[in-house]
Amino acid sequence: MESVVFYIFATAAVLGGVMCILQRSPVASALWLMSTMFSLAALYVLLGAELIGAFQVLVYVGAVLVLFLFVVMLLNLGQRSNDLRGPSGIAAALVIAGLLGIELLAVWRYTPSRLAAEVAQGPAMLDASAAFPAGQAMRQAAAHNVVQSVAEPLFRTYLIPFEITSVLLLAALVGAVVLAKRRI
Amino acid sequence: MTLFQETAAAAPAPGAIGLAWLLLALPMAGFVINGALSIWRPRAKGAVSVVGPAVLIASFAVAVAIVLQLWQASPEAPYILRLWTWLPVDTLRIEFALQIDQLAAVMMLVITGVGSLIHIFSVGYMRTDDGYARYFAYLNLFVAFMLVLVLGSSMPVMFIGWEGVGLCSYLLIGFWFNDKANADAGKKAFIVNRIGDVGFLVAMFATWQVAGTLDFAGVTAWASAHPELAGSGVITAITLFMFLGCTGKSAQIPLYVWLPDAMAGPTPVSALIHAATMVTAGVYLVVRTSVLFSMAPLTSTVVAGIGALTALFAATIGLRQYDIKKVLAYSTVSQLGYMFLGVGTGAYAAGVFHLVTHAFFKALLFLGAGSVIHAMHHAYHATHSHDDAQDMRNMGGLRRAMPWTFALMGIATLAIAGFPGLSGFFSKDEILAGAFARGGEQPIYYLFYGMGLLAALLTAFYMARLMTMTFLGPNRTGEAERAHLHEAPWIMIGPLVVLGILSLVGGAINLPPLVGGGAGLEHWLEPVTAPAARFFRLEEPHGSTELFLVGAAVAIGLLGLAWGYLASSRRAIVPAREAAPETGFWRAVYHKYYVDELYDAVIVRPLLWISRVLLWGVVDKGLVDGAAVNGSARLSRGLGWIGSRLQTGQVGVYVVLFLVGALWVLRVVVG
Amino acid sequence: MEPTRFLGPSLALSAILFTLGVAGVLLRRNAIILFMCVELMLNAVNLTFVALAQVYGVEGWVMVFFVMTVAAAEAAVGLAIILAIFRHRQSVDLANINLLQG
Amino acid sequence: MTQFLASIAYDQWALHALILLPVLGIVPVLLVPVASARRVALVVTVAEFVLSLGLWWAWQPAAGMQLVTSVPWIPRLGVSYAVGLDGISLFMVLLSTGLMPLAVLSSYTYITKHERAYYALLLAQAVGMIGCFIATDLFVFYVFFELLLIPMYFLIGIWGGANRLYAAIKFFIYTMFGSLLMLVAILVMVWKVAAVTGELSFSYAHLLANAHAVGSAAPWLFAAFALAFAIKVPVFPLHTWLPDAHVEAPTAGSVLLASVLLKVGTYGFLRFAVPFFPSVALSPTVSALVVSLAVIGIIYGALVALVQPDFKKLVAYSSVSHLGFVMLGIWSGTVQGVQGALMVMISHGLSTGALFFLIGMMYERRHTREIAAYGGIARVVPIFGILLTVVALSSIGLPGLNGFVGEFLVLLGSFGNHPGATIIATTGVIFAAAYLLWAIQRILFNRLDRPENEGMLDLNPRELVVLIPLVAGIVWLGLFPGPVLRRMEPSARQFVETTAAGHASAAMAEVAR
Repeated sequence: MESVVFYIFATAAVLGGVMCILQRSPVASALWLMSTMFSLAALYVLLGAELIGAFQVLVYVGAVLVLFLFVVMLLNLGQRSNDLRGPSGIAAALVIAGLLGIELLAVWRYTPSRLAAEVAQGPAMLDASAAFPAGQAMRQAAAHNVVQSVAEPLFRTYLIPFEITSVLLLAALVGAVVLAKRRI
Repeated sequence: MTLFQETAAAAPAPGAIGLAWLLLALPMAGFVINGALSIWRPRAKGAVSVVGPAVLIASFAVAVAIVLQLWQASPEAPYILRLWTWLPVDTLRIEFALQIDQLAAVMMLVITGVGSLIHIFSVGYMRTDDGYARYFAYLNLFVAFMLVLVLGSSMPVMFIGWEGVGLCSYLLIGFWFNDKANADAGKKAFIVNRIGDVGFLVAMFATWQVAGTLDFAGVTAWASAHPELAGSGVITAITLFMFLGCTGKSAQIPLYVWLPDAMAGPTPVSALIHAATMVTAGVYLVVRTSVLFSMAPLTSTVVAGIGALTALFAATIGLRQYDIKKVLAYSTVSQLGYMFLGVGTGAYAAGVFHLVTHAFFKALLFLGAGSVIHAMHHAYHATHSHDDAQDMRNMGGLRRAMPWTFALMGIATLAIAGFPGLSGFFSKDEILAGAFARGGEQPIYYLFYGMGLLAALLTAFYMARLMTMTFLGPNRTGEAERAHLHEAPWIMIGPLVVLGILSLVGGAINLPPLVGGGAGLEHWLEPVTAPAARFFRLEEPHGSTELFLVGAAVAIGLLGLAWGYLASSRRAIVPAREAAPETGFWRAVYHKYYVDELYDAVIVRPLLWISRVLLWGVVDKGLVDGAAVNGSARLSRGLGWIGSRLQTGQVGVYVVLFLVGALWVLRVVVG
Repeated sequence: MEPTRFLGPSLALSAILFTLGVAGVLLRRNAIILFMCVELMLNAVNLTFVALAQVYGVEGWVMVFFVMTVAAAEAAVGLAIILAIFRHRQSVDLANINLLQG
Repeated sequence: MTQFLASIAYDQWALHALILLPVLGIVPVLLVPVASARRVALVVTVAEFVLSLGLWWAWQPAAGMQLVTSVPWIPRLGVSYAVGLDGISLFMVLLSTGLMPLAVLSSYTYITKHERAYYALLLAQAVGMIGCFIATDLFVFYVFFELLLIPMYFLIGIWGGANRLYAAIKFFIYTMFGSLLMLVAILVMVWKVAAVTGELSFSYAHLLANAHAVGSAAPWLFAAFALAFAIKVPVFPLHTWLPDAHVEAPTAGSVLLASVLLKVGTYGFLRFAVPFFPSVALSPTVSALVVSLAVIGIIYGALVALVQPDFKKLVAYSSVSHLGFVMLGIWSGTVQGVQGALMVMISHGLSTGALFFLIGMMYERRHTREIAAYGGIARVVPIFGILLTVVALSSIGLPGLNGFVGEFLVLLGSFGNHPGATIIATTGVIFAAAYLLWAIQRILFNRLDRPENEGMLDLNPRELVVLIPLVAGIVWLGLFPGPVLRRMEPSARQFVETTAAGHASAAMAEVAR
């Protein structure tokens, strides 16, 4: 049952992506992208990350995509001439994308054990088993509150990156205002 | 005092010799006082007139005291008076030390004695000049350096004086520096001297390399201990380089060209520096290192040859000069050639003898010329005429106006021409006799002898010509000026009289046995020349040969005098302003064979051209700066331009490039 | 609960979505759609993080938070840039934009 | 004096204080009103000089480093803030500190804009100069070596002449090019030594003792060091930054550039390049190359100086000539030659410094450095004329003044090993006389044919205070160099002996192989 749901949403996500890049109108592209986002949110829930799924909907669909649509409408970019590249551009794009896809799919071959083995052979800077205790996330999530299990590392281990990210957001905020304003 | 000296001074030498430092200190103090006066009190001529000559006379007194003590002690080894350690480096230990021996004694007497007379003369001669104090400061400084030159106990200390006198010569030649010709002459003197100094320096380096010492005593000891090196290449090289230094300082071929130009300085300067003392430094150096020269027969021959050639060559130029000082300048070059002929022959004492007598009579000639110029200058000044006060064509008949000067210069002329009994006769005769004697071993010296004899003829000729044109015949100064021609004041004539007496009887210091003398100077100098005599001893001619040589010299001298008088007095001379330009061969002689022009065209101009166009223009601005430095800047800018062409600014292109890179990385990682 | 579910299919889906994003960036010249494709790629990466978080722990989720933050910041600044460019050039076609060239 | 210094533990803190004093001095210079900045700077530099004078007594004539102190700085990389003084650096430090007050004093009326920044930069320059000479840790040395560059860049670029930006950038890039290569060489050397000894350290003594560990990389490392220092010296043909920088720099900048900064190059050869790699430096090929470049520099610099219309440029090219003597002395292989090189370094600092001061004074009066714009001014400004003549004569190498001592010792020392080169180099004294005498003739002598020169004012008391110490030094070093030579001798002998030994052992190893 769950796998059926998984594949339905997976298909929807791929379809949304394909349509997103093929639609002439930016509005339509944005809407198709929204469907992909929703599908991904569902997949996150299936993968046991309900919290991420919720944030996916809130941040991406609720904020980012709305921003996109807002800009599209602000610039009145509704129907425009086709902005697809020429035949040679398409061919090059397909070749590169194809190669990339093949290589990425090769990652599929990676199983956790193989990854752990490769990490173990790498420089002895990290203890593989200590760094990646298998299934730990689920156990932590099951043992504690989900939010707590995320908050622990976020505000302990990754406190400094977290703070840097907040500064980044502030900078982005200021930057966006400065750039978007007509005259300062 | 740690800033000056850290080792204790040596025990002072006894008696007056211990006071030898005063010889230097007195003129140095005079320099400081007169220099200070020239800056702050240029009008205080009274003080300058006292200080300037007084320090010299005091110095002369010290010199006399030292010589008297030396006379009584007659030591075999020189007294070394160490003042402080100058250059202590590793095994090199150069003391600033004075060396008092018989040769230094002769030199210091000449320098302080003749120097005192010239200082006194200058009081009268320069009295009206604006730079009076400056003049005496320079003159005092010169004497101090000249004494360092002759008293220095090692080559580098001597070199201090050697360059120092060059400096003073530079400053005094260019004394009236606002005239470009004077400043040029001073610069030329310094630079030409420097060419010679390179030789001296290299000789020092080589000496240090082989002998491990630069003290004269040390070098002499080393040379005496290595008789096997006699005639070797290294000694020959050292002495040849040293002689190059001598040709610069003593104005020998090929570096004589500065001396005639040096006449641009005040006349007493010409007398002191460019006749009596500084220019003889080269002769002094050869005698000082005579042991090396006698170990190098080849060099000795070169020295004698250059000396003889210079004596003859300069004498021919002197034949056709009209500037009274120029004649004397070429005469000086010529007489210096004699001295080198003497020391090159191995007759070191004879060279020094001629040095001394030459100091007397040439100083007298220059001061006499100064007296004449002084009178001429005043005459022209009184009538605001711009005629040349030094041109002999504007003179004539001056014996009536200046009898003292005429008489005294006459004595000097007879002395230089070798009139029997006068000082120059003995010294010149000794040199020629020595050259003739050495001809027995090395026939080339007969040639040198012949050249010397010919030069003596020419010397007598041009001196007779000078006297005739200046003092005899009708006066050509001009109607208005004639009344203003006067004898110089007594403060100028006084020194002339003293020098006249010395020129008359100066030969007495080294009378040859032939006339019953004891060859005093020769014996006096024996401690100095003895090491050299171990390697080479000149067999002096005796008997009939000697008589024949004397007779030849006397005949030649008298012949030249007569010829010169007749040639000059019979020819109608017109004043310089109306004179026609010279023609033919005499034109080349008048222009000194165009040697200055030749040097200018062959050396100076090409050097400047190479420096300006080739080195500065092509190498510096073109190759290094243009091609290499700015070229690399242009290259990097060009590369940057190419790089900027790669940057299309199209985001799509960047994406493609980025993806290709990402693909490659993935390919490596995933493998 | 099975510790790791759909790991392989999730990674494959992530790869497909990422490739689609790349293809979109390469194919389109409209700057806004380009940004959407970038978002698509970021989402694909998020999926990878979430999928692997089942194995390696909640750090994967933490990373997703960071990615979302950066994505939001990037979208804000990027769209502001597009606005500014549009005001100057009346176009968001990348073919017309080569300000990066010196 | 020695007891007094010992009682205040002078040797413990003196070198640190020499660095710290100007650093701290920058603060008040920047804070006080513009008009008093120069006075504060003068007070600081005079205090610095007085402080450094104690070194004359505190330092005992012996080989090796004295007054050594060391503070760990970056222990993980083996970097210590280590300073010390030997017979080579002692006089360089004294020269630097002695010139600083004069440089400040000479700028009183010359600098009329941004005074506070100017004097602060001068003090920063002093830090770099002194630091370079006392650093005994290569990392610290490199930091100070670069610190030399930055204040001078601004001094030229802001207060320079018309073409100042070109000159400043050229100076900067030229020097930076060399120093970056040197940085690489330092790192490689430290790494290689650490690989052999197991101790990661930038300490000079440690690297010197284990310099053989670099093995076959020695030629490359020597080349990198040598290039950096050769540009600084400058050795022909790397000299073309010098005339531009000298001409454009303000007076004090030119003085420090010529008197001290160039010496950092030769000091680098003496301290680092040659002792580290004696087998390379003294190998016949390198030796022949350096000696011929030195001789070319001597002659070339003099000949090009001969034809310069700009007096400052003339003096700049004369520096190329003088520094050629230093290079010749370093490679002479004798104690006399090396000590001569050190003496030339000091003498050139004094006489060329004085020449640049005098040129600055001329420029302040007439606003031109063209030789042709002057003529006959000795009559108008006699004291200026006397001082210019004395200083020029010292530069010419008149015995009895300081210039001769160094040149004579260099030539005497190098004659044994390089007779041909020495004879050619000796002819440099002719050209030196030619270019300087010709120049002073055209400035001081000849006819006073320009009316604007008739109103020139002679030197004022402040300018005399700048020049008199230099002239006193010129005469003192010329007549009584003994105390200085004696203090240098142990270090010079150590340099000669250790490099010769290093070269010999390397040659023996070569033969054995």
